[in-house]
Amino acid sequence: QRGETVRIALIDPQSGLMGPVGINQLRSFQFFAEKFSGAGNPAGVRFEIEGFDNKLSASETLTAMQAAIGRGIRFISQGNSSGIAGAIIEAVNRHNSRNPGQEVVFLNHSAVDPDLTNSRCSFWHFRFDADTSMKMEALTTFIRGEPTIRRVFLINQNYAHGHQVARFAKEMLARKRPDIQIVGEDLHPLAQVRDFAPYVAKIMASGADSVITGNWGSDLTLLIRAANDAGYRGRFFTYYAGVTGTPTALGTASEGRVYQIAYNHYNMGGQMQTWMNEFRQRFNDDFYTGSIIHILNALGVAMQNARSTNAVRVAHAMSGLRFNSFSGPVEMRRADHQLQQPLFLTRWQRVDAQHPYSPENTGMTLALVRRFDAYVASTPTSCAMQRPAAPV
Amino acid sequence: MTATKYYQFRPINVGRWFIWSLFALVLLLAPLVFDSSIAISMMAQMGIAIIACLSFNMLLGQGGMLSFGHAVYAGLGTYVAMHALLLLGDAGLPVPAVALIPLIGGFAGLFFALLFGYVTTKKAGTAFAMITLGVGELIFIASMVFFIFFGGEAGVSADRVIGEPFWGISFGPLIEVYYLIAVYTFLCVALMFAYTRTPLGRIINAVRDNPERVEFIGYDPQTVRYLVFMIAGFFAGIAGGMAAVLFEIVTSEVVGPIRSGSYLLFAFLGGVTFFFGPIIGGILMVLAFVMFSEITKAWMLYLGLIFVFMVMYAPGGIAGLIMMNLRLAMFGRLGELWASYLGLGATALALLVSMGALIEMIYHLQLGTAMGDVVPFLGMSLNTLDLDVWFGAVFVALTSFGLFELCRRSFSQQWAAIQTDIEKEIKRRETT
Amino acid sequence: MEFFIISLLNGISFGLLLFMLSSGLTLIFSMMGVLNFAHASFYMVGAYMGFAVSQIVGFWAALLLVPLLVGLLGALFEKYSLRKVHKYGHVPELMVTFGLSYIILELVQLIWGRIAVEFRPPELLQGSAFTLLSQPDGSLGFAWGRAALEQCQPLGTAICSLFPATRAFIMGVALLMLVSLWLLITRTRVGLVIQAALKHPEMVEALGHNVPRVFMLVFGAGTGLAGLAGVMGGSTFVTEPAMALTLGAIVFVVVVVGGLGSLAGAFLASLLIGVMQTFAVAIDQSLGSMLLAMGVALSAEAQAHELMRFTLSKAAPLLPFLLLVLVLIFRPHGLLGNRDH
Amino acid sequence: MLEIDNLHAFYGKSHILHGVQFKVAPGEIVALLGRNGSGRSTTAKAIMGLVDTEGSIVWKGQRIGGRKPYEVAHLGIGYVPESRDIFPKLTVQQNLLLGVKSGRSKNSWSFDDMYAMFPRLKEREHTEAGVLSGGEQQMLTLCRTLMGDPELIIIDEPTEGLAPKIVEQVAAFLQTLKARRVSVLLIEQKLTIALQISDRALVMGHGSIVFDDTPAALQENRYIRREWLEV
Amino acid sequence: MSSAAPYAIELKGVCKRFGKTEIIRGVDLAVAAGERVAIIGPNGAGKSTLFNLMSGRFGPSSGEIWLNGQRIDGKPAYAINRMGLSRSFQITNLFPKLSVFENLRCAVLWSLGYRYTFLKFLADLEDVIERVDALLHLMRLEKKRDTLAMNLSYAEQRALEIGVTIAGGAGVVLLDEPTAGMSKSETKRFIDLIREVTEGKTLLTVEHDMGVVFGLADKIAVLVYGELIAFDTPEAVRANPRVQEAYLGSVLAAAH
Ligand SMILES: Nc1ncnc2c1ncn2[C@@H]1O[C@H](COP(=O)(O)OP(=O)(O)OP(=O)(O)O)[C@@H](O)[C@H]1O
Ligand SMILES: Nc1ncnc2c1ncn2[C@@H]1O[C@H](COP(=O)(O)OP(=O)(O)OP(=O)(O)O)[C@@H](O)[C@H]1O
Ligand SMILES: CC(C)C[C@H](N)C(=O)O
Ligand SMILES: [Mg+2]
Ligand SMILES: [Mg+2]
Repeated sequence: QRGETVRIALIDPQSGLMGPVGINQLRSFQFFAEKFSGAGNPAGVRFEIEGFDNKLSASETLTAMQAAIGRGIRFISQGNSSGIAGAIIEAVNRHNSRNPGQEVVFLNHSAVDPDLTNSRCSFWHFRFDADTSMKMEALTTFIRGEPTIRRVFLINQNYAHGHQVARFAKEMLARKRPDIQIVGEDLHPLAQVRDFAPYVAKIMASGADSVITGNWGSDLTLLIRAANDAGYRGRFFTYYAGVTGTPTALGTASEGRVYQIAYNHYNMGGQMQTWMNEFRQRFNDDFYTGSIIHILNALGVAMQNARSTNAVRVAHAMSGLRFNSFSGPVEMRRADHQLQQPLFLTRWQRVDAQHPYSPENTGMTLALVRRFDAYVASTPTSCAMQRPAAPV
Repeated sequence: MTATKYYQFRPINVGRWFIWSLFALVLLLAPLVFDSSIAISMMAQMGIAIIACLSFNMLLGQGGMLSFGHAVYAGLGTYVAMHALLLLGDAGLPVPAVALIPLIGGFAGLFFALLFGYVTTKKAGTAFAMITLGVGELIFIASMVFFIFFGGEAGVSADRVIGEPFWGISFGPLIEVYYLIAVYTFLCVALMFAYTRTPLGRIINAVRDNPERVEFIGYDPQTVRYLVFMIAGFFAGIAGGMAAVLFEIVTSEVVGPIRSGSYLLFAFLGGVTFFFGPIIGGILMVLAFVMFSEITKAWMLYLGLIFVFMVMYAPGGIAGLIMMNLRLAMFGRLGELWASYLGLGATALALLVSMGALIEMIYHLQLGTAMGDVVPFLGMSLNTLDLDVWFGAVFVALTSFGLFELCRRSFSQQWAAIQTDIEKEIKRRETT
Repeated sequence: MEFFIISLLNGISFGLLLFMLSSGLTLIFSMMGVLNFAHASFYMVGAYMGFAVSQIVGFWAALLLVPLLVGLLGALFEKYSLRKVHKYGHVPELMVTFGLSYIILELVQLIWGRIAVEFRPPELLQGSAFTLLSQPDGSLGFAWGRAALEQCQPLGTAICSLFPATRAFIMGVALLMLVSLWLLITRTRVGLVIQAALKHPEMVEALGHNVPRVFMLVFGAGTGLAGLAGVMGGSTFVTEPAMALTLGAIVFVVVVVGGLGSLAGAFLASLLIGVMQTFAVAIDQSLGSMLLAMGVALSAEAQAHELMRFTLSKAAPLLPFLLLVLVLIFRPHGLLGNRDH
Repeated sequence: MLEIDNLHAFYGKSHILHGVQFKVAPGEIVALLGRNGSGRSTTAKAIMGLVDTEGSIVWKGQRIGGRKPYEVAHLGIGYVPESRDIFPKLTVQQNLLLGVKSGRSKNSWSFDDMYAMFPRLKEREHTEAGVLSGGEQQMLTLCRTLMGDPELIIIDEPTEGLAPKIVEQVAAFLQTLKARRVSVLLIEQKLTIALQISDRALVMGHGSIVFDDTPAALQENRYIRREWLEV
Repeated sequence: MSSAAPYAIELKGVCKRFGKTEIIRGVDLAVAAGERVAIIGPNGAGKSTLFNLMSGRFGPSSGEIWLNGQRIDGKPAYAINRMGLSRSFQITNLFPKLSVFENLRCAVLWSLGYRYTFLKFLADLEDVIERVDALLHLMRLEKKRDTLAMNLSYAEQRALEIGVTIAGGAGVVLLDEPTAGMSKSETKRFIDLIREVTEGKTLLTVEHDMGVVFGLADKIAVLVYGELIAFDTPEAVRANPRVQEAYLGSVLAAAH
């Protein structure tokens, strides 16, 4: 396999309101494909990334996927929108059963709906992000120790991921902090809302002291901007405060009030820090989708183990694979193909010596509040995976 | 009297048989000529687009009803067909049942046209256009809000293979789906053509031209519009149902305003004044969306420009252009124009290529600088940092534009002269 | 209470933005009979140009310049394209504007990219116009600008709701526009000339009026208004390529609901739709909860059903179109329209 | 005042007028007669610049061929088309208002003059013109053109669809115009009135003028009448 | 209806108001089957309005309209047409983008029972084609069979207008100024044509051309300011001083 070229299709929005996120991820993929190619990975393969714009639409995604497969690409990556990820899983299952010998593998970099590795789990799907339940587990563990939080408002995007955030927030808060009152809950359309002022007015009227939201991209940017404009002073617990555009929207007005729960953060130090600085140098943008590094690491190790770049062999090799990545040793759990990894809770504040990385030149950063080890945030799975026979 | 009738009818019918057989033959043999999976998928999509555009034209071209929400009927047809496909799978029906899915889509389209058409067709003209726009947006937004039926942004997907192959057919392989669609396409086109030759198909023309007078010859224009609307909805639904089988997934854009707009745009490009115009439109639609968009990122810009120029200079669409030249040919005058056409073609090509190069380079600067400075264009490599390339492109564009304009002027004079002659000729024939 | 006021103001300011857009559309429609499908595209051009021009000469100069530029573009389009298809009738006219909307969208993306640009209002407008202080005892206070921090929670006792200055500015400009448009239409003969020319252009010319020039001016004025709305809307909300499409449909709703060609109708409908949509977001009533409140017994299973849990706030985006369909059924000429076009 | 020489006119490609030639003097009523389709209306349109022309049209010493209609109108020629072309959605009064040319201060005709002439219009002053009866519309068009204060008025079939009594009124009205030194080019079907009120009669046939003399001479000339006016 | 043979068309106290202005002020008129009636009156008297009321273009403000013994006021135009009343328009009102043949064919379809069908081919409807061919012949439009209506000359359009009106075989025919805009000689030809095609039908026409009126009508109704001031034979009407004063005028009327 040494010297072979492995082509990965990245199918994500590259236009529209969520375009900035997809474009950032495409650049991240290309950046790290360069870094990890050849000697950069144990298998010695060359990674090549092809971007497809799915306009955040499931059917466009499948059309793009067909095109990619038609061009001989066998590794598909996507992550923006769990709904679409679900559609890909089904399409991949279908394709692989109808076209033996042309199997493709789905590398999910960010779609975090827990169902994808539970009720809808598939052998061909690998998730490198931490799913919603894991993140909420960690987040609520933190909230348990914060007595000032009494009234919580849930605002989320009206689709798979948003539903899950709301669901797990209610479930886990009820379990860990039964005294907390959910004073309001809203689901708004995904990537459609341009004016969040009415929602913010509602949040303020509810008297909430904290907001939990799984929003990302423009849906978070505009929400926080509207909240700042309207003078909202409560805390935000988010999943994606670091994504393109959001740091600027947070600005100094949100200092100390915005939290992010994720599997990475701005000030990881070490090799990661040099990469991030270099990335910013090159693209004038911040690298935040750390799972891309996981993916390339995992592929390299798996291809070496399988001695092949064949998708089926690589899939088998990845299932249950333990490998090292930027946050230490991680494991692709065999039972459901959910990566087990540590999580980090960070808070928005001014940069200082320990927290030097400032996204979008805001002079602010996300500073580590607490690290959760993989086992703390790990959640059980109900996946009953159908495994094809391993090739000989 | 009877003798003339005989002679009038006979040759036309022969021609008609010939055309329809040719059409069937093309549908049958096309996948043998273009046999890549992309090509077959495109041809299947063309069948769908043709039916959708034709059904759209039942409203616009034949009925004078400008609909901004035609995708609703095709799209809801797709959704219902998709749910039906899911049910079929669950119910364990035999494979041939899949062949009926498009029909289910058709009935869904009919049903929704019956439902919404009742209010939309009360009015004609601008009010009609606006209600269809409203209903279209309503359904589009509803499709993003109601999850059970529309499946949210993930859409609804189903497996078209519902069981073991039946006579070797499982509808899994693309080619089998293509032939299913081809059969439907042929039947639907034939039916839609036949419809134009029926009393209702003619009265709707009268309603288009002068709804007021229609009332005074005994017809209720609202009823006429409503009936036609339902028939159009039915065919749109069939197109939608076929899409369900072909794509196995449906998301909300199929009922959205952009899709409705494309039907309008391409039906118009093809030409709404002739029956076959939208067929051309449907084929172009797929070419544009699938192939054009592969070739260039700027395809929407080209499309918009082509469209605007078509409306300005050839409002009859491509079908109109064809028929105009056919008329010339019938009077034996087409030959005179070849030099002009050649001049026009050559200068237009030069203009197109140079403009294309410019647009491509600008697009590249905008979108792809991270991927290097060189744009591949028609086998050339254009370096966006090289000023000479820019200068050359601009120069070629300007000169070819000037030459084109010269050619166009002489052409339009020539054209006008020929038309005058033909008018005279017709007058002469009429009087003799 | 302060929630009600703020929501009302939010609704009105959004409504007034809609009005800025629809007034231009109404102007063009009522005078030229052209349903300008590219109207919202000119709005978008206004926003992007505002973004570009304000980087050179500053926001305030851009606010003056951009409407002129956009109006000029509109006039040029009228002169070189729309005028040529006028003779084919209204459908082709609509079609060219439809085609134009594609071209504009692509050109904008060509120049400014496919993702949103950072078009922020100037310092002066970034603050807040006033603050509503709602005290725990239920009384309501008011302060211009931003209320002192110590009055507000968590330092003080009051919940402070700020009203952004951009929105207040939108309201002011829209009202100004309403008045000047109204003057233009009622105090000049241009309106008459154009309406007459719609029917019999040759006759109007034979009576001594230069019809093409008037058409061009009207189209320019209408698109200029869209450009102005673009600068304001783009800086207040988001400047991105989809802004035309999302607002475009609503603007048509406004114009039709108000009554095609009626300025007053457009004004009324804009406010109605703005306020309606804002309040719908605020209402958490669902079908299920309403039925329960009405004393209908629902099983737990039924209550969990999607339809029963469907809240009005989710229906918010549907409302304008529902309104459109209802109005067209029961009042085909719109709220204040009287003519059958 | 108006001199037309060797005028050719075209509708797109069809050649309608073939070298028309005639003159209209100040304060003169000239009747332009001819069969259906002989090209009389086209002559009127040619003068107004509403069709493509070749040849010379001279108005008060100025060549006006190829000018835009509104320019011709501003030079003082008024036109009442046979198709009436009232503006249906505007009121009677607004229709009249549109007849007034922009940038003119004094006007020899006022609204009241018009209403005095046709009281019926006064009654319908604020009605939408589109619902007027056929005859009322005819009156309106006439008045509308007069509001523009023309020195020459070209009237195409003014009596069509009018009740006999009103026809008399129109005839009388045209004579008042003459009294005010307004020239009239009257295109008519009804020989009786045309010959009664006009100073000169032109007969048109197949796109050219075949007769140009006094009405009395026309009455005499049986050949012309048989060949070019009757069927 | 007590009488054995009801009137072809009968108006009882019909009034029509537009806003505040009353245009038709209580018209009573009864036309027996087979009669030819001309309606004359000054411009704006309400003649066309009367036709509009009878044909269902709008409903009367008060009063009743009966057609062959059935009440029709308030019914939509198409319903009245199906009951056997057909009208032409003062301003030509055709299907401009259809050929002469198609114009007539559309007008024939309903009366031959083909209604909204889309399950039969037009080309197979022998009876329709036969009838249309007969009409073409009747209207002297055979040569223009396949010409689009919008490309016809004015006189031909007027002829087609009448052809479309009578195509459905309605027993009551209303013609609104059928000869307006025609030269004298053409008018003559046209009167003969009308006479021919409405043979045996009830005919109401509105006319200003006294030649036509006296040449065509059995009876003349005079409408002035929305009121019927006379309804009698041509001679009686001509002699009626009120009519002369209100409508005919002096010299010119005599000339006709
Ligand atoms: N818009 C047009 N396009 C083409 N031909 C036309 C047009 N208008 C008129 N014509 C033709 O031009 C010729 C002269 O028409 P014109 O209207 O000048 O006649 P006219 O003497 O006024 O007759 P009428 O009594 O019918 O008004 C006719 O043969 C007519 O068919
Ligand atoms: N829809 C309407 N609204 C208001 N007034 C109307 C309407 N229709 C007709 N009228 C008025 O009714 C009067 C009678 O009109 P009508 O057309 O019946 O006259 P007419 O007798 O046919 O005259 P003419 O011989 O001039 O055609 C006119 O004064 C007209 O203005
Ligand atoms: C990229 C991410 C923000 C995507 C999101 N977490 C989802 O699952 O839909
Ligand atoms: Mg004429
Ligand atoms: Mg009348």
